[in-house]
Amino acid sequence: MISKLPIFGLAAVVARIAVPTLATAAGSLSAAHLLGWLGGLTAFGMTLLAVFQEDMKKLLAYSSVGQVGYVVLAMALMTPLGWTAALYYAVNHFLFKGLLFLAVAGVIYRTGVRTFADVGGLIRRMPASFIAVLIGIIALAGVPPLSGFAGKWLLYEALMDKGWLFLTAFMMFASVIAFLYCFRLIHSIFLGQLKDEHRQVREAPWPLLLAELLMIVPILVLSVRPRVLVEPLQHLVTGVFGVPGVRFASATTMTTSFGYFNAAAMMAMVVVLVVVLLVILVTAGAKPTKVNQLDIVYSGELPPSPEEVQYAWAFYRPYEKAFAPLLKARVTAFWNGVVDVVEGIADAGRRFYTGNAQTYVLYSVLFILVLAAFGLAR
Amino acid sequence: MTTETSELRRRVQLWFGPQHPGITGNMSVQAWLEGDTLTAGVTHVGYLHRGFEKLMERRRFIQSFPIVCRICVPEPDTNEYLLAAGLDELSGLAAEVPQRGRWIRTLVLEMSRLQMNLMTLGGHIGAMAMGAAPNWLIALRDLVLDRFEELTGGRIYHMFITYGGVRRDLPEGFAERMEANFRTIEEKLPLVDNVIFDSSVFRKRAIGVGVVPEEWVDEMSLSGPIVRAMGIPRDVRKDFPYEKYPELDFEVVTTTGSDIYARAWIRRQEIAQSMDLIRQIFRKMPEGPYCAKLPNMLTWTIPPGQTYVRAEATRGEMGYYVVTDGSDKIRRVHVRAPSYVHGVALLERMIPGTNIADLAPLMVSLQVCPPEMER
Amino acid sequence: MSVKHTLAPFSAWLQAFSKPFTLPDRHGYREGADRYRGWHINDTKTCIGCGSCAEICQNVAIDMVPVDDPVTGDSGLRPRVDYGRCCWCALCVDVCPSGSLGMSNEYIWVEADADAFRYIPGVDPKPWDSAEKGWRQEEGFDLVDHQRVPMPMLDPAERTRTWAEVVVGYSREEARREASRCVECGLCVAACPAHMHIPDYIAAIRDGDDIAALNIIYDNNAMPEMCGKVCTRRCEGVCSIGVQGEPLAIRWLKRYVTEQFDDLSDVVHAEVERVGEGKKIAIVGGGPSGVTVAYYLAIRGFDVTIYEALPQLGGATFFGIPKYRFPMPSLEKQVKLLTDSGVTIVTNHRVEKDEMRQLLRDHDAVFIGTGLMKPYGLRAPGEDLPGVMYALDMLRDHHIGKTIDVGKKVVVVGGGNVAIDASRVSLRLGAEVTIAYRRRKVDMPADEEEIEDAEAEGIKIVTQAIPLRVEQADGGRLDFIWGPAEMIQEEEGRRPRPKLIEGVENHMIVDRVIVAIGQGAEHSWMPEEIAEKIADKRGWITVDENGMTAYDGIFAGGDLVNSTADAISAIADGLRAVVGIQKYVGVLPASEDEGDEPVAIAT
Amino acid sequence: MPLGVKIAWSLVGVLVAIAYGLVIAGIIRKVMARIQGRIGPPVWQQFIDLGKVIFQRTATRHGWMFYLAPIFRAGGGIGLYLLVPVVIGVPALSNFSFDGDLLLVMYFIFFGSLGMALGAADSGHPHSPIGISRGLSQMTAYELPFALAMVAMAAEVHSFSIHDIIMVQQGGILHWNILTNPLAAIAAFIAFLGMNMYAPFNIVGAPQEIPVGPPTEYNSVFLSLMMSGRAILAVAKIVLYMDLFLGGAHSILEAFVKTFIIYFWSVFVGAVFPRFRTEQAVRFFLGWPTVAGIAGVLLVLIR
Repeated sequence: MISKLPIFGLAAVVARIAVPTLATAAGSLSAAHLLGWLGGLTAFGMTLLAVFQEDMKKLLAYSSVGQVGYVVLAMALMTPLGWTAALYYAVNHFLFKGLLFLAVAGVIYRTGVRTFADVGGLIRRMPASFIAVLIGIIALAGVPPLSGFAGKWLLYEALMDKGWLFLTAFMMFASVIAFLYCFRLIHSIFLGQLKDEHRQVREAPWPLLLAELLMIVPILVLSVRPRVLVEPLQHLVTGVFGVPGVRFASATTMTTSFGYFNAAAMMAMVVVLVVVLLVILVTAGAKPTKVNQLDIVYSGELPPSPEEVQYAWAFYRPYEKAFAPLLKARVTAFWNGVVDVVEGIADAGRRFYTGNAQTYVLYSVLFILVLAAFGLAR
Repeated sequence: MTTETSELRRRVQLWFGPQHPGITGNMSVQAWLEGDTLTAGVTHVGYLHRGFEKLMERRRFIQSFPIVCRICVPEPDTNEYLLAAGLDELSGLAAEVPQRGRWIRTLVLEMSRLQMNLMTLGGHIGAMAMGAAPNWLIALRDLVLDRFEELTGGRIYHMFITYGGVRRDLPEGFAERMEANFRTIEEKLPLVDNVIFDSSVFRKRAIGVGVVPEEWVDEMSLSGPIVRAMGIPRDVRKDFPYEKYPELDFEVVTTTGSDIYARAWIRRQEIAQSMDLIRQIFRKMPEGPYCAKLPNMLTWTIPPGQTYVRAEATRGEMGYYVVTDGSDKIRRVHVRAPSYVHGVALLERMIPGTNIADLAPLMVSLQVCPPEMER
Repeated sequence: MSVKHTLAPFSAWLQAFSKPFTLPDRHGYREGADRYRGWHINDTKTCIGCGSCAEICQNVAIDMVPVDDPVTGDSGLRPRVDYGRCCWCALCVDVCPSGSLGMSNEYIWVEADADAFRYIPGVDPKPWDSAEKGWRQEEGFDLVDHQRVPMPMLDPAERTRTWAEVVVGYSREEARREASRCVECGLCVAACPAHMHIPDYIAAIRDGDDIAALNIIYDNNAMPEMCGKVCTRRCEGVCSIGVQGEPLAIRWLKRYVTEQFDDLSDVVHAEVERVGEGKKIAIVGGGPSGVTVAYYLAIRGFDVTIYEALPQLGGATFFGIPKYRFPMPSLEKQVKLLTDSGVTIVTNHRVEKDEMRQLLRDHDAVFIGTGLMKPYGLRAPGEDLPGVMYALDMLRDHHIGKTIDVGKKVVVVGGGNVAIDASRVSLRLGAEVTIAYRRRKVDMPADEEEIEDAEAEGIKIVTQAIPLRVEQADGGRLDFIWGPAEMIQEEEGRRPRPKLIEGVENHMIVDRVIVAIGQGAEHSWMPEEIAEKIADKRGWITVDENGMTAYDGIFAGGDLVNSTADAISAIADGLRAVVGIQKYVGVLPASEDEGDEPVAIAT
Repeated sequence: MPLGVKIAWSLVGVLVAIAYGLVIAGIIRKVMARIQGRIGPPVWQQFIDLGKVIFQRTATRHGWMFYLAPIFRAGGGIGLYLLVPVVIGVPALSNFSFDGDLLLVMYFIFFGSLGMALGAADSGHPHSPIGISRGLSQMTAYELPFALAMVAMAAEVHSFSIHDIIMVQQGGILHWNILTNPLAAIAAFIAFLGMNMYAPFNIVGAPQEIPVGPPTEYNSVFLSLMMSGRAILAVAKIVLYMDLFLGGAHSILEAFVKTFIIYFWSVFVGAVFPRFRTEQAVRFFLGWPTVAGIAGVLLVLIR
């Protein structure tokens, strides 16, 4: 949660300082484009790295960095639609990533492990956490009908609107890669085989669940009516650019110069379909018998233990192999360069990042104060 | 909080077989998967163990022939021939086997090699989910099976070669019908070449995959196409000629690479070779009786003795060690089956590091015939 | 990834425009190949139920089961195939001695009931019963040996000059080779009147154990050497190998075994309980049945006495069979075993009426085996003429040493073994012999081999010749007049009857006419009260299942009782009487259920 | 058009689409059989199979998530179909396409896949996650050329609306996107091979390796729903391609012909190649199909 604060900081900084300078500079391709590609590459690279993590917290961490990449990219667009997208994305990301961190924290708290291969099948013991993570990853992946899609939609419309075609396709690619780790997150923790030592694990503590609920409710509200958030953001953006990025064709349909999207209709369709099909499934045909979790079609042999039939380690090894040239050989030099720069910056930054959350809050407060001072000064 | 993940949890245990479309018969491979790579594999046999060798000790000589063909279902004739050759040698009947009988035996052996190679060649690409070529090759194999049906009365279990010769003479017009089949096969084979050896996907999947190192050849007593794919011209038909092979004109097919592609290539060449040999056989076969005068099957006894006979199956060197004790039953038979070496020892050694997707093509290219392993 | 390797595979689509390899549903069943090994078929008419198919089946898929309408002369069993076990190897077809079993080229059969897949081919009707194609036996591949080991014989030219035995006999190696042809079906056991354990002794011969073989033979035959030489061998008639090839030389094998030992007493060791100690049995007539009863009762401890009218035991086998077939030493060897077993033999002693009554009083039981001694007449004018003689009389006289003059030319009327024997004896006495027989050669009751031998020795056979009359001719010779006959099939299933073609007369000038038409019983020695009770008008004696006549304590057997008039039937009668007598005197339980094998004599 | 009528029409459309999908699959089975030298099953074999699985007497299930796979699979397919206009100018067959643009359609494809993955993974069978790992890997890979092609399309018309993309292609075959921007079309149609999961990109279900991938544990009525879902998903995808590249359809017949040709394309390739390994498939899509897509976008930029 705290990690999202800088985004607002960035937004504020860019709004106050950069826009006037960058936007006015004619042919400001260089700076904005550079920032855009930097954001895009961050989104892609970090997402890819998240896919190969064996540790759930690391996965979420990489994911977060990747998501920030989108926001940075959207910011760099310097258009009203782009800024709407960036801010919507930031808020939305705050919600689902917070939800995911809370839920995963609950799992780690109860099981004491945070490697994917060490858990599994927890849906039977922690269904509430599972639903939280499920909602979280659907939102994160941007799959309709949850709120994440609106963010992606806004981003792509903004990118196209700006004419950054390659970045659009590249971001589509990157966001699909996100599915990989999303699935892994939910599968390796909650689905598949429950380990023997976790048979007695209890549901996450209720304060945690309550906090998750506090995140879930806004996500669901946003899913049905993204307007709730988009409209205030429009005001903000209009404040900066003078024109709104998104218009509302009806109460629920958002339109841009490129496309349209009716979130409520979307949600209604999905809900109706799922309900109807569930009814069909339950009523038609023979009544299914529930079988033991280890009672699987196993080539005619007996599954030895939950451990040995849970596919969790090195989940995307073929994908890793496919990207091996990218991850290692060819662009090592480039990435080394990037790493050097980033590390340089990070080293500088590390003096401030003490690792103490309260310090960060202090920084934030200070930052806002400075910002306010800046604003007052104008 | 544990940070180390145990070996047990890193890997997944998968069973290929006994009920698995990727297994080449009634066996299973218990494999451990990490990511997409198999780290270890153990073969399990015994799913069709009928104790062929033991069964033979309880049967009269002639009664063993319906049994041995089951030792390798797709290629039964090598087994029939080897048992017949062993008994011929021990009983002294070998001198009485008529020339035509020997030619027909050679014909049957070569037809059997032909049809087995047709099937296995299709298996190479079938294990990679290309449906057309295996279907064609199975259809072409069926043409050979049609001839087998005509000659022996059965398509799969021929039970045709016995001691003393063979059970029937060639039917009228057999060679012509075989030639017509060969023309069909030769007409279709270029198509097969196109989709197998000229297929970019097959080349990507097969070249450099499943390489058997040359050092293993003598260490593990490998034989057959596996060895010939390394460039070693090892072939029982040439090295220890039997029946009418010395009178036939052929060269041992070899290539280099020792990978799945090379072994498929060897089989493709041996298909052509078999057809050539069968044509030669038809040209050279004399008229005459096809079977020696057989003793009464119920009372025949063979004097004590032991012998080792061998023949080239499509999988490699196949051998029978036959012992008789003067009674009307075999004392002991030991079957030296190439699949045992290739399908158990070699396969287990090759599994670590193999991609899960390559296991089925690898097994096909090693040509594992499970009943041979458990006789 | 070159362009070629990307595009070349698309040529596969060419196949889509060619004819498919598979056949459409509507094509129906694809016919199996001409030699296809499909469902079994069986010609139950030629099948003899030998069970060789069941024997060779390595899956034990074939059972021999009884069927409702067995043909006489076979086992009454037919193979039932269980397709749950069958592996379609067709070895059963290849081995089938009768060649009746085959496989159709039908291979598809759908049935919900699994039990339907166990059926009796040929008996349970199936659609493919009449299939033309399928796996059949083929010449050139035989799993059984159809060729008999040839029996060395004297040269025909040499035979006629001597009384030496025509058949030389097998050597040990030959016998073993011949014995190894046996498929051990056991049809012969059923066919043999005495139910000898034929496959067992053949197996013993094959294994080289002649002593065991002899002992098995002595289980139920007290005159094996005689049988080994002159038996009518019904066993060989039913021998399964004989259907398509030459039957196993069962008789010669038996002969081989008995010939190996000079003194049977050293070898034959019947291990039976001597239950009959103290019981006295009298036997009237020393023929095969009498000898059988005597031997098997003697080894059980009975006190047995044989009364024989002729100077030697053996009955018809002694006086009726020429010495070139059954030499005296062979007979003597068997008689010696009898003596060694403790039988009292009284020869040259004809039992008369009073003595018979006395015998009945003195003994626990009396066995009558006097045989048929009265020859049938020619039943044609001129049969009283001098020079017309009866074969039986002639043979007997010849054997007991009387000189017989048969002249230069002889006609023998009849077609049985006696006729052949008389012919061959006449031939050896220096005559030119013709046989006149009413029916065709195939109808002749004599052994085929005998006929062949006779013909080889130069005897002429005139068939379909009905004697009309015999007239006196010049020079003391006789004119044998006969008419040709045509064969008329009067009733389906019976053998055709000869019908005289009127108006044609053939003449044959001969020195002697030997009549060998048959013989009947003669009971003049028997007390009337017994004869009336046990014999019918024609002299036949009827016995019950124990061999006992209507007169309490009198058992009978041999030609008197059965109509087959051969030695082995007489032996079988004797064996039956052995059991019957033991039951009668109370040393065996009378119930039938006790012995499931009534002829289990020695074992 | 009142909402009720629209829903009724959509329902009819869905049923027809499922039937059409099954018929296409049946025809393809027949065609595949012919290329393999077989006569093949009858065209209606898919209906027989569907009926068979529905009426299977025994059915087993695992956890409650297990139910979701067929539902998401079928829901994803139906939803996708509902978002794509089938015939131009016929509101009844435009379904709900005015409620979302191409982006929504694109993301809705994932809805079914991801949902099915989640449900299948609950079965606890190792083949499911392995297959899903393969499937998702491949999905990301073909997404890149596909995205490039779509971006090119949208940039051309300056709209993500499928209707706009169709309308710009009216007026003859030369206006079809497949001819106006062949490079993007190549990228998209190669991506289609991956999307349709025929060889050489059928690594998900690979019977020789992980029979039969994600749906290993599914049976009976679950499987029937999955089969229907797969059928309608295929139809929806080819309708989308028709709209994007072949100028949409003016009549139902035209729609049938065009969609069948598009579907047949994947079979045309699929019948003659074996299967790639996962990493090979991923690398393949990131190779020259991507280059073609980039070129397609460049083409738009240049114009």
